[in-house]
Formats: sequence, C-alpha cells, structure tokens
Amino acid sequence: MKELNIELADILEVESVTDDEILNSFENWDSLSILSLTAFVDKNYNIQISNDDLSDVKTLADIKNIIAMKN
Amino acid sequence: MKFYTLITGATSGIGLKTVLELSPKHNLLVVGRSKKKLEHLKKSIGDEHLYFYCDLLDVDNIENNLSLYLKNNNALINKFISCAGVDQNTPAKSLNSRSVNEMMKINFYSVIEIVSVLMKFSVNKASLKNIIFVSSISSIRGFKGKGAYSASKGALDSYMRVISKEFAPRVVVNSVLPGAVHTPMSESTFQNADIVSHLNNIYPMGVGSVDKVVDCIKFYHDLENSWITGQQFVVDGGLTS
Amino acid sequence: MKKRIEQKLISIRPEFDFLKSDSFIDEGLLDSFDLITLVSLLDEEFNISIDGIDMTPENFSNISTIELMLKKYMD
Amino acid sequence: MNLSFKGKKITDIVSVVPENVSRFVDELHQYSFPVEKSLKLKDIMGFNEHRVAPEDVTAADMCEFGFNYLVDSKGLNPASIDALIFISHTPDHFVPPTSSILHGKLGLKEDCLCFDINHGCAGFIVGLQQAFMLLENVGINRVALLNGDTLSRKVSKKDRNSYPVVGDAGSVAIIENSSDTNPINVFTKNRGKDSLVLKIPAGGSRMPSTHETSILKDIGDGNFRSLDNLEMEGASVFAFVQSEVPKMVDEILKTEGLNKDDIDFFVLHQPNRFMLEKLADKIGVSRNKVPNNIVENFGNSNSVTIPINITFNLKNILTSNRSTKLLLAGFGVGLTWSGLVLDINNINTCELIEFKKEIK
Repeated sequence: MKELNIELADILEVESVTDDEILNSFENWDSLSILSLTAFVDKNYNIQISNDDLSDVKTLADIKNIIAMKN
Repeated sequence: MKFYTLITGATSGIGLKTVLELSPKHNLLVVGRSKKKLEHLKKSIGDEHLYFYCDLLDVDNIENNLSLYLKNNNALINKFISCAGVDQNTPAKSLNSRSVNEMMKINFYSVIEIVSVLMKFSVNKASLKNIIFVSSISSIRGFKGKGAYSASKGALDSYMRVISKEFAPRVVVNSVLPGAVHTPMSESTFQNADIVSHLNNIYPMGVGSVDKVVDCIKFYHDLENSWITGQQFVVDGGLTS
Repeated sequence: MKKRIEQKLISIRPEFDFLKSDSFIDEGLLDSFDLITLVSLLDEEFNISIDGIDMTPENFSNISTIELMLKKYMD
Repeated sequence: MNLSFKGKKITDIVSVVPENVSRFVDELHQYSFPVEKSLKLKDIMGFNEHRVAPEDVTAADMCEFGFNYLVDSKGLNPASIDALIFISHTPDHFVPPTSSILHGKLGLKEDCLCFDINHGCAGFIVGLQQAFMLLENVGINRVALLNGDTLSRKVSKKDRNSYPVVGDAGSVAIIENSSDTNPINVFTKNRGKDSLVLKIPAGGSRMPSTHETSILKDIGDGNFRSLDNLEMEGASVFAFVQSEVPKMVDEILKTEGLNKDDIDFFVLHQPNRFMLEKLADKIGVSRNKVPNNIVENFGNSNSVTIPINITFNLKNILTSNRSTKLLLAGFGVGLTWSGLVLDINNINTCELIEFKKEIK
C-alpha cells in the first residue's frame, strides 16, 4: 500500500510520510485531510472508513490495519 | 523552478487581453485549444512563456496532461486565472443534458480538474496563492436564453466560495463577473443592432469593453498578501446595482 | 461424425460434392480461406481448438482424413 | 538471441490513427467474391473496420503528429531527445532517410542520432531493442522510437484476403534510462532463408516499379494483385507463427523464471483474429489474456499494432500504481520473431489519438 503513503504526503503537503509517524504532529492533519484520505481509500480500495474507526488512529500504520481488517 | 501564472482561454477575448497585459511582467503558462493561435501568441509575446495545448472538453485527460506538462517544464503555478468559457443562447424549453454537459465541461468541470492538480503537493508544491475565475453576471441574475450558461457560472461561483474556505489562509479565491462586453464569444449578439441598442439602454454606463474587465482581473492578480477572498466582483457598468 | 463434417463442408461450398473428391485442396474444392472457415466451424461444432500446425492439405484431403485428425482432439 | 539490459523504461506511448474509418461492409463490392461468402469470414478473421489515411498523409506525418502531441500537451522537451529511430516499410522517400526529415520537422538538436529501420511486424520489439542498446552509451539518455506504416496503399483494394485487415497508423514511444534494476531480456530470431515469403516484389532495385508492375492480375483465387502489392504465402507464414511463437514464449518465460499465469497480458502483433485465437490456444493461455481486437477496430498496421494494442486496451491499467506484467511479441516480415517481458506501472502517457490534418 505504498500509494497510500504517497497520497497522504500529498494531502499533508510534505515530501513523504512513513507508516509510524504521528499524524497529529503534521500541521495539515485536520478534518479536511481526513476527508481527503477516506475519499481516496473509498475510491481505490472500495472500503469505507467511519469516524468511529478513526478515533484510535495515531499513524498511517493504524489506517492500513483498518483497511486490512475490512478487506 | 520558476513560478508561472496559468491562464486558460488565453487565445481570445478576455483571456487574450489578460495575457497581453500580464506578459511583460509575469511568466505565463498559456492554455489554449487552437495550436495555430498558440503559435501566433508565442510569436507576439515570446519564448519565455509556456504554451500548453489542451482541449478542456477532454476533461478526463486534464489531470494527467497538466501534471506531466508542469513536471517536464519544471514549472510551478502560483496564480491561476480561468478565462476559458463557452456561451450559448438556448431557451430552457430546448435544453437537454447533453448540450448542457458540454458547456459544464468547459465552464466548470475543467476548472475543478485544474484546481485539483494545482493543489497537489507532489505536482505544484504549496505554490498556489491566488485564483481568479472569470464568471458572469449571469451567475447572479437571470437573462432569457442563458439557462445552461447561468447554471455553469453559478456552479463556478458556488465552488469558488467553498474552496476560498478550504484553501485559506494560503490561497485567495475570487470571481470577476463581467456584464455584456464585446468579445469573439459574444460576437453573434453584437452583430444584432437591435440588441446592441437595447444593451446600451439597460447598461447605465453603456456596454462595456474587454479592457474594463481585464483591469479588474489585473488588479486582483497583482495584489499580494490580500485579505480579500471568496468574493464576487461585478464589472457591469451598474446594470445589477 | 462424417455426416457432421460433410454438412460443414457443404455450408462453405454448396456447389461441390465432397464425397466424390479425395483431395479437396489440390482439386480446388477449398481455398486457404475456406480452410480457415472450416476450421472455425469444426472448432465450434466439436468444441475443440484445432492446432494451426494441423491445417495441412494432407489433413484436409477428404472427409476421412479430417475425421482421423479430429479424433486426435476428442480423446 | 537473447540480449539482457538493465535500467530501461518506456515513459510514454502515443499511437496515432487516421480519422477516416473504412468499413468492410461498404467495401464488399470491391471484391470478386459472393457477398455472403465474404460475410462468413467477417467474424472469423475480424474483417470489420480499419483506418485508412488520406492520400497525402504518410507514416512519418502520423509519427510527427504524435510527437508534437507529447511536446504540446505533455511538455516533452524536444531538445532532450538524444536519438530518433524510425521504423517503417513505407518511408517518405528512398533518399533521404525519413528519420532525417523527421529530425528537422520535430526541431531536434544536432547532437542526436537518427536511424531508419526497414521492419514490419516485429518492428516495435526490434525498435525497443535498438533503443535499449543506444541507451547503454554514455551521452544517450532518451530515445524516441517512431513506428509507422501506410499499409493500405501497399495492398490491393481488390484483395479480399488482405485489404480488410490492414490499417494505417503511427506511434511514438519515449524510452529512457531508469534507476529500476530489474533486468529486461529481449529475444530475437531471424530466418532469412524464408525472407521472401512475405514481400512486395516490385519497387526496389531488384525489380523497379513500372507500368507493368502496377497492373492488377487475378492471382487464381479470385483476388487481384499487382507486383507493387504486398503478397505472402499465407499458409507458410501461418505455420511459421504457430510453430515458432509458442516456442519463443516458452523460452522467454523459462529465462525469466515465470509461469504463464504470472503474465497479466500477452500483447501480440495482430495479423488477424483467427491467427491470434489459434496462437493463444497453442501457447496455452486464456484468450482473455491475449487482447485481440485491433484488426477489427483499426486494422493491422505492421509494427504499430503493439503500441495501438497497449494504448487502446491497457491505458487505465498501465497508468495506475499497480505493476502490470506484459509479454510483448512481434512476428512476421523477415522472417523475424521477437519478444520480451516488461513490468509497467505509472506510465506517463498511454494514449491513442486521432490524426487531424487541419489544426484549428
């Protein structure tokens, strides 16, 4: 799921994002970024992530786990 | 990396005049669907600008082509002026989704595609600072026969207000809403003497010219660190006042 | 099986009597494009795919040689 | 022969077809066969629609159009091209090389190598191999491979067996050095002793074109052809393809350590529908994995069928992030047969466009 790292970097307006970086530490990690990311996941993997799913998310690895679980 | 102002609809009417006004002081990325006109423009304003051949009707290819074009030319876009547009007088009774769709593609969907490319960090970094849409007073007033055109400009302005909030504080987004001015797009209207005399009657300051509209575009283009965003600027000689 | 083969041959070239010839290609009953049509029809009729290598004048000399070749694909 | 390369990739592919569509059902009157008999062959052979260029448009014109599309709409910098290869049976002139003419028209720099290669069905793979060899040299980082043919003019309009399946087209592929270290193996074999089974007899030095060579004659099976037209011993070519191409595919897969299942698509040259179906069966892969719709939509355009196949059928897949494994193979004129396995993802450009003579 390397494309997810690329997309998230784009959304956060940084050069790259690793799986275990804390998302809250990014200046641009806000509600709009979350919407962009869930839209991308929906479009590319046909998986819907809800707000509840995201409540415990700290890193991209957590998001990848959610995708893996729902797949 | 060099910064450019991207201008669509750049080979005629308001877009062309804007290009001619801005070209001496700014790097421009000129977008047009007529290769001949682009080449002609290149001869008159020079090689230092970029010329991107793109048919905005081909909406599905805009993202790929524009991204690649910017990458291959090491270009970053800091300002975007959307001038491309088509007009058509069709009574609502005769409208159908197919003809409206074509207008929506050029007047609205293509803008969405371009903005999304320019906001992509991997393509354009965080370069974009200023967006100006050339809309129309048809966006805020009803004129007979302008159902599709009004809808497309209304959509554009609604979208403008939303992205002014989403992209703040980095990007300012505004629309310029011209009244009737004589351009190649409105040529058929202006060939009819009755309509011209009617227009001169209803416009308190008379029918406008392209220059008046371009003055306004240029003003907002040249503003740096402006606090004005999400606004519609009417340039119509007082018609809608 | 012979009957089914003959029917296909007649559908391509109704003007010939395929029972009377022993050498379809040499005697001009089938040209190369008739052969292609025939192979297509036989593929469909018997639900097989005749190998291109088997598209030789020898295999398509007469109904018996065609039958013999087809049997290879039926096993 | 198997040549191995590293760090090469195709970044852009554009195919160009003429706007003009010619339909088999409208051509039936040209042929001396009963209509019903010809129609029987329609689905079997893929006689349907093909593209025919206007008389004053050459293969080079279509290639030029495709290259300019990359420059104008994708921002390709002409000055970045270090070598240009033009592969065709239908050059603009005998002298000069068409690659030289194109070099001028495309505005390429003087430090740029130009070659014409006279090749057909295997021409796209032959061209890729040349491009890879050129890129092995320091100083060559980007190669433009142009393939084009106007075969419709080399085939008699009264030849029902050939005319419906040929089409005119051009293509441009941009090939670069890349940091990808996966090896690319290119297989090529030649059988020159059989070279004349596929030929245009007249027009060269062996038999110059004259009034006599242009006269159409009934060749015995109801088709009319002149010595200026392409002719082939159909059965020999067919047997050659059926026996050699599957062997080559097996050899390629063995060298790459791959199974047939590992290949996402077999992108083969497209002579006609029947031959491709037989070939897929012989190779032993599902016909779904062998895209076989180029003849019926565009016609066989020699070395351009592989780029057309890629741009017509695989655009969405190859521009996506997912890596796709293609086995490309060309076979025919020469007799040459060649192939390779390519992994492609995120390709910059993968487009089929129509040639428009009048630029607005």
